[in-house]
Amino acid sequence: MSLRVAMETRQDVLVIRLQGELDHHTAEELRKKADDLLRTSTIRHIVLSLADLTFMDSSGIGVILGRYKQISARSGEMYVCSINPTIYRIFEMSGLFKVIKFRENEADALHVLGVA
Amino acid sequence: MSLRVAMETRQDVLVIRLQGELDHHTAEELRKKADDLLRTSTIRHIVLSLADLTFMDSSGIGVILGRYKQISARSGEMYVCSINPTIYRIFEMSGLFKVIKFRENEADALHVLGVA
Amino acid sequence: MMVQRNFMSVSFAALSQNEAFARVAVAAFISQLDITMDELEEIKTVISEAVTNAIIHGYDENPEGVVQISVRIQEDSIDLIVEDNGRGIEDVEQAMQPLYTTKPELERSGMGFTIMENFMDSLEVATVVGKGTTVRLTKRLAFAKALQN
Amino acid sequence: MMVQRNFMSVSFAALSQNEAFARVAVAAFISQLDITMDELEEIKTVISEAVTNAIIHGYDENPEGVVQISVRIQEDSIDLIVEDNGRGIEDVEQAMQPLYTTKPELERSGMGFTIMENFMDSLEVATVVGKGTTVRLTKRLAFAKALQN
Ligand SMILES: Nc1ncnc2c1ncn2[C@@H]1O[C@H](COP(=O)(O)OP(=O)(O)O)[C@@H](O)[C@H]1O
Ligand SMILES: Nc1ncnc2c1ncn2[C@@H]1O[C@H](COP(=O)(O)OP(=O)(O)O)[C@@H](O)[C@H]1O
Repeated sequence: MSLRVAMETRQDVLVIRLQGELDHHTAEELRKKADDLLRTSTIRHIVLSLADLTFMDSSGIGVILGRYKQISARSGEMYVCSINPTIYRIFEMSGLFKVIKFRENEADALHVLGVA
Repeated sequence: MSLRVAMETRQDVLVIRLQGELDHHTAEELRKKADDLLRTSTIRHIVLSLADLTFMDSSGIGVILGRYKQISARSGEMYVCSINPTIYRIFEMSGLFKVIKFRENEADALHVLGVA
Repeated sequence: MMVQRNFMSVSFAALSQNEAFARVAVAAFISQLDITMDELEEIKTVISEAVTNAIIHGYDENPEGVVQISVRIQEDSIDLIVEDNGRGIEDVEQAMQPLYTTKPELERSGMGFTIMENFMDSLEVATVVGKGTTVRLTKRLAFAKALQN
Repeated sequence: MMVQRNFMSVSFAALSQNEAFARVAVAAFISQLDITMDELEEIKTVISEAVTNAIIHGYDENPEGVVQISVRIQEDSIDLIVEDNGRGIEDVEQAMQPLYTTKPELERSGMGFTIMENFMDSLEVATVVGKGTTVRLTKRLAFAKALQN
């Protein structure tokens, strides 16, 4: 019933792996952890790896879009991968796939960004 | 959140394996299954195997004592084994161990009854 | 399939940690139905949306506020009601627009109502400014839809 | 440890399938605390006892009856209240005796109140014949007990 946020940097790519449930309550932790790192580093791209994310609502959309705006200002890109079907529909409904690129899995996304 | 009742007969011994939660709601199923078998068979002893019973309240005490009375009228014995700590305390509080014999595991109980 | 009519209602403090509790309570209650995993996930999502709105928008995260959820199981559907006694909504039509939010500074996405509409079969909002908001949601269940076809 | 005061209250139809729901709802709510597995199991058990009593004894299993549970998280303890508007108890002292039951024909064991007393730190029963019964239970939590020692 809570969220675990694991982060790994590979050159200018930040991989964020989420496990558990992303809602209004847990979004704060993700926001803080990601922003702390983005502030002090030269990260340009983000890969969101959601294989173990079991729940997400529109608070998740908000926090993801917020991070997207930051890296987009650095002309970086955001990739998202391994999404469960209900969460996929929420991404679709929100038009997130217009700005965030979907890849089947993390390896694919890292490969495209040249840090596989 | 429900109960699975598996029964196996070995000569005059009925082994009842419970999985899940035994409360007022699920006790009915155990009562019915056990009584259907006791009515038509020459069962004398019962071994209650509770390794996979995750919850039991005093409704469980009631249904167990009811079956005990039936086999006790046939001068049979009841054994119970593999009880989790909270359920063990409920057995103790209710004085069940005065009439029902505790064994660490099913193999022990079956051994004592000569049907291992 | 025979479905026994059943209901429950739960109230709790407007604290964000209760959002997860609300989802678990509703999911535990409706799991007595012959419901698909997708339906369960959709219902958990809409409960989360409506409860979060009550906490953030209705009560401005004041933990003195109380959120109430009612769940009624009918023969072929589930009725959900999420209520708060908070600030209410001035313009409901505007509030329901995708991407519309009055709290962009909190990184709200404005997608809550859109998700509720998409995941449920009906959505009704009754609200009085200064009094509170009641969101009614209904979902017809797949097994019931199948029986009718 | 800082514990945020929090409360929830849940009502539901007096149907036996709601006994498991009641346990899950209470467990989900209190799991936000730093509580041991044993404490959680004990609380689930006493909720099950009190709710079952409301359904069987309070309402004679009439599903029109409504059972209400309130849970309040205090700094060092959990307060539980289980209420029904059923038949009430004529002689509470007698009812609390181990092995005493008015429904032996249903294979009740008469151990409900004894288990509640043993698993909790306090138990109070308020009842009016023809009006209903309120059971108040308190549990001081191990982490709080440890702090005091
Ligand atoms: N329970 C409520 N009380 C007051 N205002 C609400 C409530 N629910 C929704 N609103 C209003 O409707 C708007 C849109 O809600 P929603 O679509 O869920 O998006 P978001 O929560 O991301 O803002 C909110 O920004 C708020 O102004
Ligand atoms: N909510 C209630 N309403 C009416 N009577 C009750 C209630 N709870 C308990 N009682 C009475 O107290 C007796 C003892 O209860 P308990 O110790 O839980 O044992 P049991 O449920 O096995 O009978 C019951 O048999 C019943 O007569």
